[in-house]
Amino acid sequence: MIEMKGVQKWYGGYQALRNVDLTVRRGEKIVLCGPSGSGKSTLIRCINRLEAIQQGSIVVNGHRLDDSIKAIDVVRQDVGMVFQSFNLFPHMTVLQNCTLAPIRARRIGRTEAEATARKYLERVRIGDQAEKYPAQLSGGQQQRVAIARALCMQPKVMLFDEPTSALDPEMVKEVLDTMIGLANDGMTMICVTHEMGFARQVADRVIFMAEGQIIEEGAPDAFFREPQHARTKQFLGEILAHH
Amino acid sequence: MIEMKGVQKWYGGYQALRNVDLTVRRGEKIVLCGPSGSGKSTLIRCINRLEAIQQGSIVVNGHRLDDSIKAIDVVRQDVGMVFQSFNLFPHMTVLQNCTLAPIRARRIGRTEAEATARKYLERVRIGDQAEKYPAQLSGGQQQRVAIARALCMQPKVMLFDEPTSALDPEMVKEVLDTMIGLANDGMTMICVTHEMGFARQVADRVIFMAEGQIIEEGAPDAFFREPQHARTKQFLGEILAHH
Amino acid sequence: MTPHFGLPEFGFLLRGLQWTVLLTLVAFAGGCTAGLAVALLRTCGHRSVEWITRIYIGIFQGTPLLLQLFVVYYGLALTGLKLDAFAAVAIGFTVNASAFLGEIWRGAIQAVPRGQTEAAMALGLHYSSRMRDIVLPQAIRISLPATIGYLVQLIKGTSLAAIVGFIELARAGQIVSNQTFQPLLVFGVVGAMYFILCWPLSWWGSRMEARLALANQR
Amino acid sequence: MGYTLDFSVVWHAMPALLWGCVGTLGLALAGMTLAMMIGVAGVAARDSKAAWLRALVIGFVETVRNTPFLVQIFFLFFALPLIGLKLNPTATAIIALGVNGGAYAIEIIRGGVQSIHKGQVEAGYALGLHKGQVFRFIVLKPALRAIYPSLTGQFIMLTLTSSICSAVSAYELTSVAQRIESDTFRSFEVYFFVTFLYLAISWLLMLGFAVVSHRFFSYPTR
Amino acid sequence: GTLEDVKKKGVVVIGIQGDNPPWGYVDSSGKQDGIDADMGRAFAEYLGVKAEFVPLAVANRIPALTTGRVDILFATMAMLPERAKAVQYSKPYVANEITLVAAQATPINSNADMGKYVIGVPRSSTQDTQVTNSAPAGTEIRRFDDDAATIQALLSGQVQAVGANSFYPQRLNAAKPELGFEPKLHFTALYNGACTRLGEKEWNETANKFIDQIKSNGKLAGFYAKWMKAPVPTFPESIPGVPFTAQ
Ligand SMILES: Nc1ncnc2c1ncn2[C@@H]1O[C@H](COP(=O)(O)OP(=O)(O)OP(=O)(O)O)[C@@H](O)[C@H]1O
Ligand SMILES: Nc1ncnc2c1ncn2[C@@H]1O[C@H](COP(=O)(O)OP(=O)(O)OP(=O)(O)O)[C@@H](O)[C@H]1O
Ligand SMILES: [Mg+2]
Ligand SMILES: [Mg+2]
Repeated sequence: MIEMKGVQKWYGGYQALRNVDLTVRRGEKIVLCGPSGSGKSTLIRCINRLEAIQQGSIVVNGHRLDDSIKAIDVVRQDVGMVFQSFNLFPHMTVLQNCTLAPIRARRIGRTEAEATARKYLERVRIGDQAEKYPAQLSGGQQQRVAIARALCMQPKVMLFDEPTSALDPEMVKEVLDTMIGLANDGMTMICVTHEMGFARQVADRVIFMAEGQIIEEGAPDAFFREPQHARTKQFLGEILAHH
Repeated sequence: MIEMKGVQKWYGGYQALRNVDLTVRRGEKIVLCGPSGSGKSTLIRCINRLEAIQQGSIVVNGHRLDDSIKAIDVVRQDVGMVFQSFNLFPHMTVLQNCTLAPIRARRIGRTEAEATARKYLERVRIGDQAEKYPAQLSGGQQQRVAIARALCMQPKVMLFDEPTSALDPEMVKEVLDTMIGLANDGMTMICVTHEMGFARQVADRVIFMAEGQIIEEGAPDAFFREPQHARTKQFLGEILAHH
Repeated sequence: MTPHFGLPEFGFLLRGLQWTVLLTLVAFAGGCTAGLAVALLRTCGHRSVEWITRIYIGIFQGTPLLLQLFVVYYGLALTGLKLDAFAAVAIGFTVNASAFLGEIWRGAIQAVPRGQTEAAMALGLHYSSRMRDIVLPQAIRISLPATIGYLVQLIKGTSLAAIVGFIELARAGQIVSNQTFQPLLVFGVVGAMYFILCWPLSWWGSRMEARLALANQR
Repeated sequence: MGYTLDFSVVWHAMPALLWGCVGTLGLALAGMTLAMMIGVAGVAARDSKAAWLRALVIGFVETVRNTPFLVQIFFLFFALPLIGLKLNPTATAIIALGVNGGAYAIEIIRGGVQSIHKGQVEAGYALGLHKGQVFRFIVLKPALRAIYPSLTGQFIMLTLTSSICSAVSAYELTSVAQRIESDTFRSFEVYFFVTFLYLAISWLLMLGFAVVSHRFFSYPTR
Repeated sequence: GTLEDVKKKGVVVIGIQGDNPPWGYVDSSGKQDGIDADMGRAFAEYLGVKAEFVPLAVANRIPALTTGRVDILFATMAMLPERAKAVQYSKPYVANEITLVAAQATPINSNADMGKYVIGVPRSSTQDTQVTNSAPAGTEIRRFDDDAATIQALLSGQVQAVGANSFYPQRLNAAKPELGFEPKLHFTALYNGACTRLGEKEWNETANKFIDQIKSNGKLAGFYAKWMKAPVPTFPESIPGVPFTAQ
């Protein structure tokens, strides 16, 4: 489904990804964690080409990502993304947020697009808010709209970049539940998060990054029980310390 | 040390504090928790008169807070405050941040003020950053500077308003450790926080607020083990659910 | 020989006012169109294009409108392109306005959070759709107060069209003042007319600004 | 048409034109200084407790912002003598520029003060500082930094606006240019070159502003 | 364009002053009027075309002609040698006297006295040239955009005397009769001619023929009576440095 090989990424003189190899099978759920600045966001942003890479190759669903507009297009339609700060379009209603891309990028008719949108809004249990504007929703509701919006493009993979870290504690649960539902339906997912409960519950693999490299990976149970690397141990110690 | 009696506070037509009574003894450590909008910030902001109250009385260290500039002055010099969003002064170095108030409000000489500042910066383990500007520090470092800045006025009470909630997970610990150190040194503290580990470790009392009222209070062990009120139970359930 | 300031003179000022309004409309329409192009070029991502646009803006913001009109009026005539005064002034104002509006809108486009563009890209939207559906609607909202502020400047700036022979409001005022020898009265009336034209716009602009500021606080 | 460009007239008139630049710069700098004073005083008055003072400032700002500079300077030049205040053209020009720029400065500076996060002010109070100290040590510098681009932009506009002061016979670049033009009838050449001189002046000023900004307002931000 | 273009289009574009009564000004109804306007209309009639007036500021008259924005100037253009290098004058059609005007109470008896006062003139006008040449060095001369501002400056006391043409006293006294404005110094008698572009013979010849015609058929006398309240003076046969005909 996704294959990254020898990926190197620089921001100016700063190397953000160092020789990253990663293969994700169809239906697999990956949780990505690691300290701030370790390159987690950078990694998943490379997958749908929000960032260009300098070396290595990325193949998504059989399409090799290069500089051609066409390849980028195909990949972006296959890959849905949910950001930490939601990034809903504030000047559009929830429904318009969800139908814009299907209409403009997939060239689907409005009626069909709206039907699909309503289906996914129901799915994230927010169907009754379709006519509201993002600013009228709580953080948790906004993030669920963002998930529905990505789903409306019927992607084959979903990327999540700390989808709950901008939320008030009380709202985290509703978003995580939505994501768990999605995982149970068999969606391929890569998820940057520090919600270790979520990782335990749905992840097939947990991957730990530090300084632009993948340091360690494993099934959640093993990963949390007996991390191999000193860096991983230290990180898990800090994350779990005061909970 | 602090005595609030029958405190009522309105924002326009909205009542933010309803008949709040609270006594804090010298050296006591109080943790204040409760849902968003319950009036926690309002309560501690009344203590150093960032907000005026409409009814009731507040006595801090023997000084009754009224509208007189003098009373406000005395109380503000006795009470240090640390905000959620740090509020460091961006155009001053760390050292200047820490010496401004001692020099201008306490009229202490620069040399002495700097010596004190360096002492407290060491104390929060950030002595080597004295010449940097706030923007050059990480969130956790900034918050520790904010703590040092408050300490430089040698206050008798410290107020904390969610000091860790704007921080990345990894930085929470360094700030909490600083606060634990302070608590162990015997500082009187009132702390709004949802870090329950911290509450367990240092609080003498945990106070739960909802809708502008103090609903329940108790020693941390008892409070977490068997909360009395339904509202408290629900709140603790949500807070602790996914940890 | 020396009429007093009466109805006919007032009517004359009103006709000047008409020219002022007309010139403003033409300049604003032209400036908006060209300004949008300038703003898009200024943010297009190609270093060289951005620099050229930046210099263009720098030149027209860095010289007096009065002299720009002179140069357009006389300069274009020298190249054999002999426009009538109206066309020359329209071009002069358009070019000037495009620089100012272009700069205002560049700022607004860049003020739209980067995440908006990224979200649009992640959804597979192309440049034209990203601009039209996502960035510009928000940028226009952000820039509205400044745009209105510039419109007021433009209304006042049209008084400079007098130098190429237009009898717009300010010039009409001078003429009437010269005939009636009541400069204070005449300029008072002229000032009041400008004020009546500009003030509602200014008011609208600052209200919009206050609202946006409020929205940003949240 | 047989019109050939001849820039030699510009060359011969160079000394006069450069003196004109000096005149323009002088008017502009004096006008900016006055504008800045009016701006700061106006901001204080704008938020004063006296309602009449607030209304006065608002009325002043709105009047100036919504009428053309030409009308303002005519008014000053021909009206002030009526109340016995007969200022020479240079003084009139400086006052007109200062009053005009001051009205804009009031709004800009006010915006800057308001842009300071409330938490900054509260942190100041919480540390026991007084209102004046909070303004002086905490608000002022970041506020000036925040508005620096718009304030200097406004000052550049002010410099360009000074070209209109030739209408009351003030000595500045445009009036010099008009004299030369009327002696030589080489309108295009003269105006083209003078436009270039203005460009040089405003770019020079921008450079100066950048240096000042670097000197006084360069603390790191995120 | 050429004379032929003009006839084909049926419109002659005439540069004129817009705010300088009674020479050329726009009246309150927006109509161009004054002696220059009457001249312009008569000229258009002579060509058999319509007249289109372009009101010009003093300083813009010559550029407007040389850059081809207007076909001909009837714009209070005094016939001066230095200007004759830039434009082609016709024969004179109106006389004008340049004086220094001040209030009765202001004692100015000689050129040297000008040094004691602030003198206003319209920038780039004949008055400007005359005052600048006659006043002692160091005299403070203030230059305004046009006659209107110059007259206003004298009335409001910003200057104590102005370089004037024949009509200033009349207009000044209408505004403030109590001050009794009067000519103090006489600089020169000037003649105004129509202006066309240098080297365009056809235009110049046509203008001259037209002026000859209105002089002989009494039309000019009519204009003089209407605007100047005076008979037509005798015009000189030649003015040094100002050729009336194109070479
Ligand atoms: N646009 C950019 N230009 C320059 N450097 C960048 C850019 N984006 C990210 N970086 C740097 O690349 C490194 C990796 O950033 P990235 O955002 O991928 O980290 P992360 O693991 O997602 O951290 P966080 O948990 O804080 O989101 C960081 O050091 C960051 O400063
Ligand atoms: N300046 C103000 N004007 C009007 N209402 C206010 C103001 N400040 C706070 N409030 C209201 O008072 C109530 C209590 O606010 P407060 O900030 O004390 O809550 P809190 O318990 O600190 O919540 P949080 O956990 O979100 O910080 C809220 O409903 C809030 O909307
Ligand atoms: Mg990240
Ligand atoms: Mg709070």
